[in-house]
Amino acid sequence: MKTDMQLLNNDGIRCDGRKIDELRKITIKAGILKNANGSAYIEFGNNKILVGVFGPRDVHPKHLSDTNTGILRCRYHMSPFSVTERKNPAPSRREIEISKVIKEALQPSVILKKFPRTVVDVFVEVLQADGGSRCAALNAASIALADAGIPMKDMVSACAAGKIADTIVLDVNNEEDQAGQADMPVGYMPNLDKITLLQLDGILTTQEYEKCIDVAIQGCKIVYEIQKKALIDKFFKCDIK
Amino acid sequence: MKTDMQLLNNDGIRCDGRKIDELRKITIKAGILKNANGSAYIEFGNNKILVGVFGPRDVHPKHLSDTNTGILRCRYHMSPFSVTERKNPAPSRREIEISKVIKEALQPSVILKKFPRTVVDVFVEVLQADGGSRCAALNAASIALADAGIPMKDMVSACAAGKIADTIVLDVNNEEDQAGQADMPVGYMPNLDKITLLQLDGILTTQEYEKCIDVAIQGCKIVYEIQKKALIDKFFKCDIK
Amino acid sequence: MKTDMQLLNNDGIRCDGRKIDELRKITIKAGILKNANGSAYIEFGNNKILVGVFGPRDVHPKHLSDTNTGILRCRYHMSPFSVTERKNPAPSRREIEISKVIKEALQPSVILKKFPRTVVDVFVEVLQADGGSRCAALNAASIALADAGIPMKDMVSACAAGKIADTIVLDVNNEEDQAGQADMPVGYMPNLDKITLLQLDGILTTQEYEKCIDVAIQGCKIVYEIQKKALIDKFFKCDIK
Amino acid sequence: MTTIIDDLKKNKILGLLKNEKRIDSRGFLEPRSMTIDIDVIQKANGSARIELGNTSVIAGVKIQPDKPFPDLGDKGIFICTAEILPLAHPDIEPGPPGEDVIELARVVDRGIRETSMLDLSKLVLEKNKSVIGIFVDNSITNCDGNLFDACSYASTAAILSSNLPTWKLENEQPVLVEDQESIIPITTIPVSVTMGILNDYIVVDPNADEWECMDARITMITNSDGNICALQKGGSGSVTYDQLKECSQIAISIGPKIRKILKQYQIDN
Amino acid sequence: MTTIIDDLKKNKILGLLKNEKRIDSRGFLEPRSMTIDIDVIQKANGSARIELGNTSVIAGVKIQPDKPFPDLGDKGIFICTAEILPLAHPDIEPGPPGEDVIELARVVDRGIRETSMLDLSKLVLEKNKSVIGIFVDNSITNCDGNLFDACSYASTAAILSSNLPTWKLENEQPVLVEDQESIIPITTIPVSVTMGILNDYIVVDPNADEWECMDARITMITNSDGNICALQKGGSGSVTYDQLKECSQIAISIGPKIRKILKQYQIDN
Amino acid sequence: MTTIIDDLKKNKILGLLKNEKRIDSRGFLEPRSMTIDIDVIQKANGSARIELGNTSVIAGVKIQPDKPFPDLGDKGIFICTAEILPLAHPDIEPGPPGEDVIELARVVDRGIRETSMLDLSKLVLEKNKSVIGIFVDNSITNCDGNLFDACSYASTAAILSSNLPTWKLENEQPVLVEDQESIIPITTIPVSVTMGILNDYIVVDPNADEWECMDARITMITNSDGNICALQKGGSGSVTYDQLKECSQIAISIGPKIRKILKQYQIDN
Repeated sequence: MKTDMQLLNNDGIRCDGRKIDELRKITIKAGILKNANGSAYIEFGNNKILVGVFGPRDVHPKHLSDTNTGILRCRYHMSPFSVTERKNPAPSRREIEISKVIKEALQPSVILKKFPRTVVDVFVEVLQADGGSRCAALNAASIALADAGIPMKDMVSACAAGKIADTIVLDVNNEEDQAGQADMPVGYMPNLDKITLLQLDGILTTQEYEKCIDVAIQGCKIVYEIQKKALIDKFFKCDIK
Repeated sequence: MKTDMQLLNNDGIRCDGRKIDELRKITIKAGILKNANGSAYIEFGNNKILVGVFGPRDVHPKHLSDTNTGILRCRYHMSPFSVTERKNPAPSRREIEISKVIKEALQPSVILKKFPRTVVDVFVEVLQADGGSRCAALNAASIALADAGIPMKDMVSACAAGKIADTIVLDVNNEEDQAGQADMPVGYMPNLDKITLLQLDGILTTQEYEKCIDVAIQGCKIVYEIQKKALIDKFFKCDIK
Repeated sequence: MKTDMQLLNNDGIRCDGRKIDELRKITIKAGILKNANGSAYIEFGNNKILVGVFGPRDVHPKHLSDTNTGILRCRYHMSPFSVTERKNPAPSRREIEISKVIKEALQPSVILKKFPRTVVDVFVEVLQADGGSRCAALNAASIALADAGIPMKDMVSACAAGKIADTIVLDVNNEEDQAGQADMPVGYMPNLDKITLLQLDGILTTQEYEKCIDVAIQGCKIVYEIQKKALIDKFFKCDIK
Repeated sequence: MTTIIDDLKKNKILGLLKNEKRIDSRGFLEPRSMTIDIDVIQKANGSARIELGNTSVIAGVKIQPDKPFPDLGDKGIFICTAEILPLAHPDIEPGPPGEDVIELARVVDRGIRETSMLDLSKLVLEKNKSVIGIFVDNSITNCDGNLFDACSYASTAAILSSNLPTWKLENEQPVLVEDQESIIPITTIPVSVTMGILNDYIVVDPNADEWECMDARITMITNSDGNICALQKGGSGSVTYDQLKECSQIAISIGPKIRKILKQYQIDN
Repeated sequence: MTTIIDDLKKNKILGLLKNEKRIDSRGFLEPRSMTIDIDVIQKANGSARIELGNTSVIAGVKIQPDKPFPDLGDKGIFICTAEILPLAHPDIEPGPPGEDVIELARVVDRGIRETSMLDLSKLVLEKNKSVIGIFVDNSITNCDGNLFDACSYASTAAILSSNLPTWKLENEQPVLVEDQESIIPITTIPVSVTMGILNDYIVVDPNADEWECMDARITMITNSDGNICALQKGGSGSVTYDQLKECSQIAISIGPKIRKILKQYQIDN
Repeated sequence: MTTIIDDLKKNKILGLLKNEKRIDSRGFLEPRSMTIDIDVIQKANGSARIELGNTSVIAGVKIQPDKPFPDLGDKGIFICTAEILPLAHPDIEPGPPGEDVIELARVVDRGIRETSMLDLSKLVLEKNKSVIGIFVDNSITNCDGNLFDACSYASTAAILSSNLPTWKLENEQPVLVEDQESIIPITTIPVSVTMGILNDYIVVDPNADEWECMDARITMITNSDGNICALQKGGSGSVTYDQLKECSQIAISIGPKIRKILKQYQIDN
């Protein structure tokens, strides 16, 4: 951790050349896995994440099933080579927590009442991790659910805001997360104007807190446009097949 | 381990000020857990142990159930902060053995024939451990079973005897266990005059062995009076609610 | 590992005194375990291996069972004292792979179609390991299956060939495996003339590869005679009981 | 899986909320009454037992020398765990922690870590080689909702009341110096406030009945300066921007009251 | 779960006992016949195969340098394990040891440890840093009741027949000195005697049939001086003071006979 | 468990083979088309994504200092793993690897190890104390049969395209020397060829449909000299001596074509 790194220069330019309200480069492709019911691949800055969705399908073990509704499960997992120091393949406590947070961020968007006793499984694989991997994963997961034809109320779009050099910025990268002052990932349903994921590490005043949410939501709206394009590209491709 | 510690002085007084046939201070409270069917809290010297009982209730997994009788299960577990060196929360081999020994010490006292296919679960949590924690746990567990209304033939009362400075003493504490010559925990049904738990670590002649059991049984009888008082206190409290 | 060890001297004699086409000493006894449906004990060089077979019997957990046929399971396990450095009792990845390889080497020889929903369990315990323990285990397992009365198309006989000092030799021992150039374990059904196990570690030309298989098969045929004798001894013993 | 009983209870709770009442008669922004006892575990360096309504937790602090984490050789170690004891509730089964408990422990851990409550840079015996580790373990002995705040308060009180032993290095091995205890370096006192959102009503410190039927949960941890330092949304529902603003105002207004209680247990400098 | 067959067998066993007979015709205080072979595993430092009736066990001793336990830096390490191999009985499933096997291993371990059979203080290479570890692993190859005594005798014979290699420290690393074997420091020979209590009858060395229907079990380990050094009651029944006195007399009377057999396998000083 | 659908598909595949056709129209000895991309994971020291038909794998290479294995103090460490991601196929459940995946990883590992592709003796920082470890992890992202060859090619391409960082020892600790990358010491390029045997027909690179109904499987790894270096028979069927001869001829004839493709990704000396 280089504490003398300049995270923001006098011209308001960040360590990776972005402006304070600028997202990293985002590419999303839908429907790229052959065996999954739905899938998506996202590159979000240096994050590279693959998501596969299966279901609605039978639940194993059966006692987990619900006679009133379908259930959602999520596994967020990092490949051993995805981070600087090789990661042990067994799931860490951090991965288990993020799996739960992503599941709960997707739940408000899906309609599983019509599929009692079934499960929809969302499998997230982080092939390369950068700052904001849970937001990137959530964006891809929401696309993969749509690609699988799961009934949805809205897309979930996600983006972090944070605080570096006493300034609120959009989309915190890895260096900014390490050396910065705060990181706040946000998951957002753009049509319903509802927040489904919210976490914060770092210190913010009330004003900064409100601004952070606001900035993140603006970012989510930009992400949403990219998500829509990915879905359109996918279905357009299907038509011309 | 201070091997030069004087465990017994010329006046027959032990390192913690007790006489050779004197118990440590014992406090038992029954019915202190809100969600358990029965419960008890014991302070036995520096041991602080909480026991909760659930059942008779359905067995999971089902293949463990018995169509002829209810079964008893026991988990003896130590909190990480209960001992001098922080304990790993995962159950150790020692904890698994003590769980079994306590279960088998309680079994002769309970009548589960009338509850086929069910289980009674006894959960012991050692919040602070001193010498004799299995005896202390057993005393609290027997109270918790009674508090849960499980049909019983007798109470199980428990106390250790041991050998220090070539003398048989009642209720071995932690220092005496470490530096002494023998430790013999005994579980006893006072009305049936039967022994349900017996272990020994250390070297005893036949005469010492017999004396040790005898001394321990006398201790169990004193403990029994304290157990009875705890149950009476509980039911008296219930009446005035 | 002594790299200066002479694996083959000028007279074609190997480090343990054998000729290049000579097997180590092999002793097999069938039917030596009281509680198993079938069993065998083999000493193959310094390998000492015990095999017990149970079944056909019900499968637990049930979802593993097949309504069309009986299934075969195999566990290859090494006792902690079986190797020079004490082995952790938990199954290693190597043991799991060998379990699978032995199972697949036995499968072509057994006829389980008539026992749908059942399992035949083959438990291999390596009490002392030397080079070629999987071949030795396979020989004993095949005898144990026969001893259990499992219907079989043929015996499986096993033996390794390998390359040391640029020479193809039969039945590689531990020193030759460590310091030699190649080791090829072969499992073989002698009456059907079919190979059921084949692995290779080490470098061989095509000609050496073919010769290796050929030499190993010759070894298997010798082993087969010893296996037959073990079975006959067993059944003869049974008759005179 | 929801049962008819659950549905009835949920309807009752929501009906009451519409009439500005809670099922246990509290005000919406009123935490349950709390009792704290410290030094309940003498073998720990610090300990606290909390009862928050009927939720009860015992936290114990163990302080012992350890190796530093790689790349963090200039910092002591802080680790916080939680276990819901199977005696705490009939639904809890013994075994390794599930995702709920892992989340719980990590949120409590972050509340302490992100507020910088502990000055870990003062817990170094020799840089990159030997540091002091502070382990806070929460044993939950009765579950009645809102384990987040209960564990956070228990952990915080246990830390505040801990003595810090002294070690010196001899031949690179840490050796305890007897009878030389000092004070843990504390920079701020975190306060966790957990709010349940039920049909757009916000209630503080939800009990078990409310917990089961709430749509979402916001846990917000503030420091002594009234700033927000950690936050976690939970539950399968969503929240609005306005609700989040309201939550922060609630957390900031409740913080000082709880902090005043917790501060009583701090060992004097 | 007990079946009708079990009940019938139990009734038969108990009926025989009333007539002073055992199901396999032994006397009440008569252990089954025993065969011992040592040095059956050449790769181990010592080994023994025991057949006690139809119960059979192979114990292997591995001796190798190790780090001492914390706070026990002036003692070598002794660890004893047991595994019931799945080939030993149709009911045994592969997998990590259950509570029965853990208890078994710990009772056998304590019998050797509490008698101070091994003088662990003589197994130190450098205090607090490097000691010799003695690992005794029991592989149970056939189950016919009373694994306690079988594993105890197997472990004891394996230890008595072991050679102790020599290590010297070079640059703080233990290095094996070839061809310098000595004798393990033995102070006494423990003898385990396990008794089953069935309807107030006490029988020595219960076989599997008796094991299944006995009320309680007493395992008592005595040392060469005839003193009692370790003891474990097992089973879901209870015992009386008088039965315990009788058990100790039985264990002390049988001890020397078994000890004499085991002593044959001790390497001469 | 085989279903009627499985039986119909099997009959179809076998019927086609009789007419010298494969279900996906390939020749018997024709591997599926392959695409390789390297450097897909920038945080890895080397990486490759392979698509072999519809089977796809990403392999990443991590190179970092480690302790050597005991008794192998003069060699670096090489470890190869594989995980079938649950997104790769509906039948895959998350959890620790089963016997199929363990076999897969070990066969891929042996293909690289036994060909001596990596000169591990050149990866030693200080004998017996500090060496360089090369970890190759395969994440399988889509399953369509023959994971063996796919993982082998992915691992090989990832290794060939890796840079080797430089470490120096300071106070016995390895310290990374920035911007001093060299080339991994490569001695040969292994090529894995997996053949399915169905009703005595041999087909190269079986796809998932063929994989499910084949009798046996032969994976053969050859080195740059055209020698056979590792081999594994799998599956519940048997093979003949003549088939094994044929398999070796096929593996040796296909080897150079695949090797030529893989060699393109090797960093120049």
